[in-house]
Amino acid sequence: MRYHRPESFEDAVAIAAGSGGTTRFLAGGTDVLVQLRAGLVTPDDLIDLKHIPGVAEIVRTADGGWRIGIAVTGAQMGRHADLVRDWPGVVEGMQLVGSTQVQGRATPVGNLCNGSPAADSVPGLVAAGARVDILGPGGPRSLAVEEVPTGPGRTTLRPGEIITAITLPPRGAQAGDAYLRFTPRTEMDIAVVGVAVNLRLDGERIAAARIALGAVAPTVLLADAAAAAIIGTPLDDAALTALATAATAAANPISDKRGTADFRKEITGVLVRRAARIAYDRVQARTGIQQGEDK
Amino acid sequence: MAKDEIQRTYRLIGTRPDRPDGLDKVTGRARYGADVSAPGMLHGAVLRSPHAHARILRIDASKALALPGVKAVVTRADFPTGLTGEDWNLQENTIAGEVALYDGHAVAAVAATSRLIAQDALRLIAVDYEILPHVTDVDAAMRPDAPAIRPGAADHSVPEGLHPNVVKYIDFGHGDLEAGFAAADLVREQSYTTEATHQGYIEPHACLGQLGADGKGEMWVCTQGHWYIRRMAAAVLGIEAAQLRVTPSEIGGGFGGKTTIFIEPLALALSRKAGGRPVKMVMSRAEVFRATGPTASAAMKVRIGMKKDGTLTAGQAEFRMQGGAFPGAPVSSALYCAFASYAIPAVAHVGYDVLTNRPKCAAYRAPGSPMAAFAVESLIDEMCRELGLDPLEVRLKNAVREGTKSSYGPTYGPIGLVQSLQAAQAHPNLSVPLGPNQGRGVAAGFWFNHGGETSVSLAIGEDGTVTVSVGTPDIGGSRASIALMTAETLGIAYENVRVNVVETGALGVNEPTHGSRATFASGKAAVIAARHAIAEMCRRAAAAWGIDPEAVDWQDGAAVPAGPNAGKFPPMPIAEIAARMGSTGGPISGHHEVTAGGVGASFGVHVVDVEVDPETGRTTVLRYLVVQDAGRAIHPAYVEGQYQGGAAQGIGWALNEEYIHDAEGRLLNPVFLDYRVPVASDLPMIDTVIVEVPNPGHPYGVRGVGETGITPPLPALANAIAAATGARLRSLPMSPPKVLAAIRAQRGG
Amino acid sequence: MWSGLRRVTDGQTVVSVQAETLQQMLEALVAAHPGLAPYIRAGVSVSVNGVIVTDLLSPVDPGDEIYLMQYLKGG
Amino acid sequence: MTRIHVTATVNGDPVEFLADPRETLLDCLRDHLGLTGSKEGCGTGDCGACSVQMDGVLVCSCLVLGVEAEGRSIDTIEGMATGGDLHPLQRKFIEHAALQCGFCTPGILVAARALLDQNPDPTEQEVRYWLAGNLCRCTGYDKIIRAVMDAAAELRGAA
Repeated sequence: MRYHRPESFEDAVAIAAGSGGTTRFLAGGTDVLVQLRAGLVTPDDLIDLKHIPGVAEIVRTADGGWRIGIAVTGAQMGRHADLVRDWPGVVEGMQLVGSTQVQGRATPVGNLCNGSPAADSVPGLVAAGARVDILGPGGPRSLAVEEVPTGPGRTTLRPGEIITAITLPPRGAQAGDAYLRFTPRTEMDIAVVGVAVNLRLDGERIAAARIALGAVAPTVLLADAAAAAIIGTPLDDAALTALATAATAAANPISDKRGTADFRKEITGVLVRRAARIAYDRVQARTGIQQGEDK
Repeated sequence: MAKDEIQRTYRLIGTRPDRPDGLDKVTGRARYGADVSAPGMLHGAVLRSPHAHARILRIDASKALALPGVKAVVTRADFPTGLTGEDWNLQENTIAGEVALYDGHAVAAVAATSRLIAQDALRLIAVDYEILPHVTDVDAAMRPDAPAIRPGAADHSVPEGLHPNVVKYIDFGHGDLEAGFAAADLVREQSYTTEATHQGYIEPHACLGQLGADGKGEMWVCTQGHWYIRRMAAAVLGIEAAQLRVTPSEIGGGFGGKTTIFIEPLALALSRKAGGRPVKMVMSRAEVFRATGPTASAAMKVRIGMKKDGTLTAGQAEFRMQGGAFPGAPVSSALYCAFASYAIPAVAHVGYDVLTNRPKCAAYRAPGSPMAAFAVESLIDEMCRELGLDPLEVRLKNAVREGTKSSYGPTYGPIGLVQSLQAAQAHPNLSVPLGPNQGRGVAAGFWFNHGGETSVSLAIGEDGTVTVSVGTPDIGGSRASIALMTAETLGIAYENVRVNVVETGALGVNEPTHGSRATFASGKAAVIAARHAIAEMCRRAAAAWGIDPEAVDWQDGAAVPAGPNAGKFPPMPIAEIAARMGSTGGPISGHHEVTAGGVGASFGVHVVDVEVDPETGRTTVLRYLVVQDAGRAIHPAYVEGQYQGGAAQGIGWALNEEYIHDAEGRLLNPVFLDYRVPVASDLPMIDTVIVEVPNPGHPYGVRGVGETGITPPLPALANAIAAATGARLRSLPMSPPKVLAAIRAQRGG
Repeated sequence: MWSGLRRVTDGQTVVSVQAETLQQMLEALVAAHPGLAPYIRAGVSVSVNGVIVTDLLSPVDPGDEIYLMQYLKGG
Repeated sequence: MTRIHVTATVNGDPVEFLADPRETLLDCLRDHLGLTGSKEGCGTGDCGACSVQMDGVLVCSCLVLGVEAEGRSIDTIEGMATGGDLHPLQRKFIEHAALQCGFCTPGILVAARALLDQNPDPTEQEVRYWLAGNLCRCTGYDKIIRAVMDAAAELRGAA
């Protein structure tokens, strides 16, 4: 296995193109190294992207959104007060990936490219409408995050293509997001179910919503019907029930060593209600509007 | 030693000094199994069967041997034939013969100049397998259509007509069962199952082995018992035990799983074949889960008769347990423990040890007892609930005491179950109010403890400080407790005693640190060895004073005249005697070798409060109380540590830990990610109460405390979840999906 | 005597033999009921008046309650 | 398999070693630099026994390649005491009997120091969640948490 430390994305692409064997890109490495040790993959060329200028930066974009470098770790995101204020759901999803030690290395880009439907950072990014900038032999292009994974361990990235950054749209007013996952233990488990909810309110009513479900389909699932169920409502009990029904219907889980299909369907409904509540309350807290009755 | 001689207060015993090995462990200097290297060292790696059951047709290692850096490859052909009984089982488990018996069974091993080359070489060994039908579930393994794993392995105890996978059978009991059940107001029978779990020690097995053509060998290994390693490895390799010297490293946890051999004979065989170069072998975590010794899984049927007032009238238990592809499931110890806490006029026990295509089980902390407790303590709780009785009161009413005939036969000496139940009742946790979806569960637990073959030697240094050599590796602080007992007996400072765990060449035979015996047996032998040294020191003083040795006593670390008429001599402290010992006859030491008797059982009672999320089935442990009889706590902090550690393992076993196999019999979760041991954020602080009912069989009243702590958590949590949700779970682990399904079924949802 | 041994002791769970030490007692038991031999060979724990005795040469007194159990070690 | 020359700083000392690209930082610390205080319990980032700080960030050294350490500053358990003086955490672990077998202790001590570096007054839950990636099978965590909070109090007192 040859180890490379390119100083630019162009060099990285060139090395990958010229490899002739299997290649792996290295950001945090918390998935790649585990697969390396288990003998699941031994790349001929391992291309470490962490020495490319700017990859470790979190930058406010001109339109008020965010540009997150591919070597930005969960720990960094958690310490970035402005990013947390705008996108608490995106950050809390990333921070659930592994232990404190893993947080010191793991990156959302790596989490996305690993292609696991249970990746904790991906539902939040999908619900937020995040996009990724890509560079490859065919030049630069951009995709919505939900367009990247195609199934367990597989993505739409073409051979030699690299994700160069993740961009989050401007947060805008009266908006809030949240991520919840179910695991048997309080930490260190892979999500049995993950749910991200991103809301925009108009007063008490939900003006816009995006809901993404993790670990209940071959990829993270954008549940449009579930979102539609709560648009125009003040997220009252009827709306929450409709939300849960729609989300459970959208879920298409398998049974595996971490949970049965029935259990995942049922938990999807439970978590989507709770996550929606949290997102809704976060908007209220941000905009200072106190709800009359206890929700 | 008569009971009344056990003093109430001591100078050192019961205090909490720093443990002697603390500095090395907090600075990273302590050397564990994988921390040692040697000149010319090779690295070993093992090729393991990917199949649960397969005949090995052919092994071709030619490509591997051709890889630069590879120095040796061994297969079963490199091992002697003709072994029988457990020696044959050990050899067969160390490396497969004609048939690979479980996913992970060692088939070949390689030694190379680097770990990476050894790993690469494994991929170049070609093995032709003929896949055979397999079975992993205990009840499936007993059905007529089940594949026979080793026809003819059944021993003399197995009656006719049972499947060849049933290799051991036991039944025992006493009293009139029919009359007992007839006298009961309520008779209930239920079935319970527990899945196999792993000890989960964080240190993977590791050793550095060297064996020359002259048959002389050296081994550095993390183990609970280096004499067992010596005996077993010598038998498997066909060399003489005395020629193999085994040095124990610091051990990174064992809990019974490091009392036997796995990779050790492979390292020695590779070394011999590589011209005597030392070979280091370190298991990966996946190898630890697939190919070491998890405990058995159990299918249990229990029937109990109880009167309206809670009096138990009859108990019947049938345990079916699989301990992997070899005899050895802890069936008899489970059955002995089943009703051991209660005085029941009529009991009957039946047990089956069954073979499956799983790794050879090893001991895991009170082997068998947690499973038995899960079944019996759950059923008693169900019946208390049905009769509206207080579970602690019912246990108190039936609790065994001194003089009670035990369910497994012998009559109890002094024991502390009643005192433990009373201490639990009096604990503040019992009066904490419970909120919605919360419940409290109680359970009792028991373990016999063990004496075992023990050798200790003690030497007085020229400066009067004392060296104690023991053969029981120190996992939970036993060097500190043995130093405390030795210093107390000699009347000297704790800091003046150094306890060393020495290798097999330096001491007589010792059994491993198992059966909660280290502080009990090594401690008892150290005290007797100290007394021998004291007798010799008194003789030296008597000779110096020209009086009869009988007229000399030992007090506060010095020889003193026994009484006024013995003569007016100032005390002769140990330092003074030691300084002159060279010219008064020679070095002074004491030693004691014994198969330790006088073992005192340890009873415990746990109380746990949980909250169950009714929408997800997840159980959160709110409060956990351990009450257990230690006889006498030598170093209370490390007794508490055993209570807390046992409870934590029990909580993991009850809620989330299990071996999960796929349809092909392969282990699906051989990593800590999916083999879910409790993490720091899963647990509350664990409250402890040390009950002290002295064990007359030990000079300071010690009872082993290492194992009882793991037995009550399984039923206590089941009882707490039932109290919180009304749903009774009878199979472990009580993971969220199973708890949620039970809540739904119970509410007709 | 655990009840499972009934099969080899003509149905008795209590057997009386003449012996001064535990070792002699075990030998006498096997002499009286040869079917016991494999069990004894497999290793037994002998409890005398509730305490496991490991030295089979120790004497046996008429009043002793002696109980044979399968050999136990622990984890 | 050509090995790569790596220069780094470990516990304040400059070091050099040759690393195969497949070797982890943990392998290099233990096999090339003789620093065996960091332990391998799992090799997959699930147990924390290999915890070190790299440029001040708490990481699992089994999830970092040796070659990635080029130019970095690594702090391991062996650097926690200054000369003969133990760090308060090391002292409190002995005092509270917050270790039994001791195999997880180096990783937990390094992780706990990283916690106290950024949170001098953690609550019990904050300590428990920070240490969730450091598995211990012997103690049930109780005395470990108490020792960390006691050390934090001492450090605050001294501060």
